[in-house]
Amino acid sequence: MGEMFRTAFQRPVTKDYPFGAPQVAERFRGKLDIDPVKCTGCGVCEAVCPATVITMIPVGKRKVAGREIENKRPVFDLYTCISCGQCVDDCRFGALWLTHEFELATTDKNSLVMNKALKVVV
Amino acid sequence: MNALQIAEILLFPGLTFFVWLAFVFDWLDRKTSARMQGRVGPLLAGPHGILQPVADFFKLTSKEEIIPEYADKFVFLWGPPLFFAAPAVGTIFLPVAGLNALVFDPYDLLFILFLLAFSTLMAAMLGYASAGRYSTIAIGRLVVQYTSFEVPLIISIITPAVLAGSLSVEGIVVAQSHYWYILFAPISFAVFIIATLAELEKPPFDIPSAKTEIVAGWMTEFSARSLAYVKLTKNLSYVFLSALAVSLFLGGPSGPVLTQASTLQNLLYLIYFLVKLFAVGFGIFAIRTSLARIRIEQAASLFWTILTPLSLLQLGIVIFLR
Amino acid sequence: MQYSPENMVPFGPVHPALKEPEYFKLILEGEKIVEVIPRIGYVHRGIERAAQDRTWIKNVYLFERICGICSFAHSIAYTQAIENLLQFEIPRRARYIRLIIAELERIHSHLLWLGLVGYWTGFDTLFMWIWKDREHVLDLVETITGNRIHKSYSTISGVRRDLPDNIGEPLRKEMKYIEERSEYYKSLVSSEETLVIRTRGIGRINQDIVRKLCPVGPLLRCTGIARDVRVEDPYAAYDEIIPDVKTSNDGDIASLLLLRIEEVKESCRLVLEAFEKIPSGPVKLTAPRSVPKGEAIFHVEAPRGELFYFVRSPGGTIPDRVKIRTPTMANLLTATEMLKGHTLADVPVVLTGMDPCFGCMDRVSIVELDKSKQWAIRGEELRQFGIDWYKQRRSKT
Amino acid sequence: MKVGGMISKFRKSTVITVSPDHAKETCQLIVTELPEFYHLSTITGVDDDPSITLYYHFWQGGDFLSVKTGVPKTNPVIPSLIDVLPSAILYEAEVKDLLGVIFQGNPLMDRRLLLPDNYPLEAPPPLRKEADPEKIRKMMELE
Repeated sequence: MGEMFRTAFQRPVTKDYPFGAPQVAERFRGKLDIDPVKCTGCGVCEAVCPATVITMIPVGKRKVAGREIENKRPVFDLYTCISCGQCVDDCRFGALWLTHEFELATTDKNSLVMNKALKVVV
Repeated sequence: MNALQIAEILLFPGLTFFVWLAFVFDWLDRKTSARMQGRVGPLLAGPHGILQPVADFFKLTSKEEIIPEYADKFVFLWGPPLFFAAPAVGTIFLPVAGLNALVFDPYDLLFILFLLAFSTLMAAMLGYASAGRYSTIAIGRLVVQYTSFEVPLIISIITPAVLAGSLSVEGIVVAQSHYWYILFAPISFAVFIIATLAELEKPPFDIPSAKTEIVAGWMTEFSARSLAYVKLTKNLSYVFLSALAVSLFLGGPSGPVLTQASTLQNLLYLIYFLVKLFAVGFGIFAIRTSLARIRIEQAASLFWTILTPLSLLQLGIVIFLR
Repeated sequence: MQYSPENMVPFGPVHPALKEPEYFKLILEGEKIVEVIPRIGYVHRGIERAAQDRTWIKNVYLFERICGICSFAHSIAYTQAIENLLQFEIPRRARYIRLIIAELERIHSHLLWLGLVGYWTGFDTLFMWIWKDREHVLDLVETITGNRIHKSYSTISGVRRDLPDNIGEPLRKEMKYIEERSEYYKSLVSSEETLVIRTRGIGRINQDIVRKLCPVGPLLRCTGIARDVRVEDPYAAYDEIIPDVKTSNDGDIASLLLLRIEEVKESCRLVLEAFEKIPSGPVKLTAPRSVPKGEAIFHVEAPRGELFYFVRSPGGTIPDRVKIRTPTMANLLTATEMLKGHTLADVPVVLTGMDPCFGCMDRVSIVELDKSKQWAIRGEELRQFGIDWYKQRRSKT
Repeated sequence: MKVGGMISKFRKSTVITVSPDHAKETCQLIVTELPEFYHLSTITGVDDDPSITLYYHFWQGGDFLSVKTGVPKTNPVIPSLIDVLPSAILYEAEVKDLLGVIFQGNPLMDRRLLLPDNYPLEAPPPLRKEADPEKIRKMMELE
């Protein structure tokens, strides 16, 4: 009973999130982001992603040692992304990271498709 | 019955005043129990969420009413307004603004007892009419609980009547003008409060509407309009019973009166009445948030083995004292 | 009591008292429960079949999503089973970090359960308070692993990231706070009269039921058998930081309550001790993509009991078979045993007694044992049956 | 071991490979003969094409004891362990549903288990190698 009155006069713990700022931890894993310049199109992230979010899209041709090689860049369908960060760990060039943004509700699905990487090369 | 009396019954100290009080009580109940649990409670409808119960009521009445196939149509439709009538009629006998109630009748205490029994009967009728499996089980529990708490309730109501020597609420209030009956009969005040908890199905006695076992108990099948009425009636009987406790044990609106002017006097009486009412209300909120729900046979044994002899003992003392 | 549709009360599958869909057919005699037939399988997602077309790394994220409450237990059980196959020795610091996060998860899971018991006995205030305190642990876990529930923190060769360096001070503060609160709840649970009469002597089980039905975790320990995977088959860093196993011996819900609060306090001590003794060094090695041929068994003490993993690898990057047996699966038969003889009001309380996590268990389930199929009973039939059932009983006695 | 069977030991778990008809006997020996309290963790079924291998895992203290038997895929039948270990009813029911092994004496054998009610009867049990999810999904749509 005593405890009840003590809690009654303390500040309630409910966070006023929709009105106040969202309190998120520093290491929070939110929406994926890519730096198109650093990305070399190696395709490791596509192989390792558990939710098959990433698909490599051919972007143009590149001459390496006389042979024509397809140049590929990743496209992320963040609709199915589970923010696990495995691609971030396995990307040798540090082109991927997870932001703190988590408000991903949208009315159309393809607004979540991120093809930033394609734009740079073409 | 001139226009003023009708206006008094319908408007100020009568129906609308108590319905408004019912909404305020519901808001207070939700707000304080939320604060005690570290939550914030209703916040958005109106300043500090005070209009939340009103918003709930009107939202419910606008929803579509679903009547179960096996339900007894007539009782299901006309039950809730009747159920609402029980505490609404009871409020007329309680003196609120001024020492005399709206309707004076030497034996109105007996009528109030009938009203209490009537509201539980109506609850049983409604639950049984909705013919759901959960409501039939809930009715069994409701009747067991009612029969167990009714005897101590009646005894604890009779003690102030014996003290005041009259069977009318107004008579009791007048007799308490210089010392309240709670000093003489504290046990029956406690028994009365516990019995009101059981009548209103508040924890620890919310067994008939135990949401974790039998969904919403006898209220499971109610939807829009009837659910709104049933909820309002529960809040109204909450106010009615605490007002009854105030008039029987805490001397109703009586209190030190400074001036002779009757309107100012009535205002003062009103303020005393409201202060005591909210005090009793807070007491019940505190008890409600701090106890778990006990099982039906434990509730029955609690009432029969502990509360009934206690209130009989109290009645004996009062008769001896008198 | 021959099963007949008249006196059968359905409890579930979607019922406000149960957080996950499960369905118990209760055969009642009046209000007393005579027979319980669980029928579950409503959240079965075929995870074992799905695991067979994903690589080893992808499975880590699949298995931690089996259960929302004990997700880290699943991931360390799986990763350690593979490390067994790889004959890998992961760095000591990683094993300490795994212990810390596992114990934090045990605290959060037990607090969740304690709050639920309060909720199911109608004691909402206890539910609100306990879940308020649980937030402290969840925030702590979020600062360390980045996510409150799906920690995705352990991988095949250790832990993905090191502890944040300024974690020491908040960790000690929160652990002390949780210890204080569990001390308060211990006194509250044994003194609060209305709670005691709802939990003491309910759902009593004894040693021979346990030996027959093999439950695991707190349900086993509350009958006096001190059996804990962390002590008997130490994994992670439990060989250096020994938890002492709590038991009580009267096997009812009240003893389960106290047992779990003791375990919360024990976990707080373990976390602090592990944090003091944590060695420095790397937290992760580079793991090969493919696992050599072989099979491995690994079990872990999840908050609800022994979580069992059997992994068989054909020697490639895709597993051949992963068998998961979750603690709720083992406890379910004991729970139905506990239910017998109690009234309908006790059903939710006893059901929470075993702390069911149907998300976990529902990869497999049992079906109802009775024979007759569909039933449609109306309120009156049930009432009518009850009346003449009592009349006939009264005439007999 | 009195029962003819090959014992192989690796790391902390010993595996006793036995023929199907000795399986029940071995489990009975483990539970009754050996002094410590052996706890049946679970029964695992694996589909290795010609036959379905079953493992009965027993846990005691630090190590594991698994009884391994193979059941021919053509008629996968094996006596049930219910009378020795009542808790086996759960695990046998699971293996029956996912792999189609029939355990004689287990009351759950004739009931549809964890698979959804509209899982086609003629479709092979899901964990079998020949069960291809696309085909089954098409079958389910037809029903």
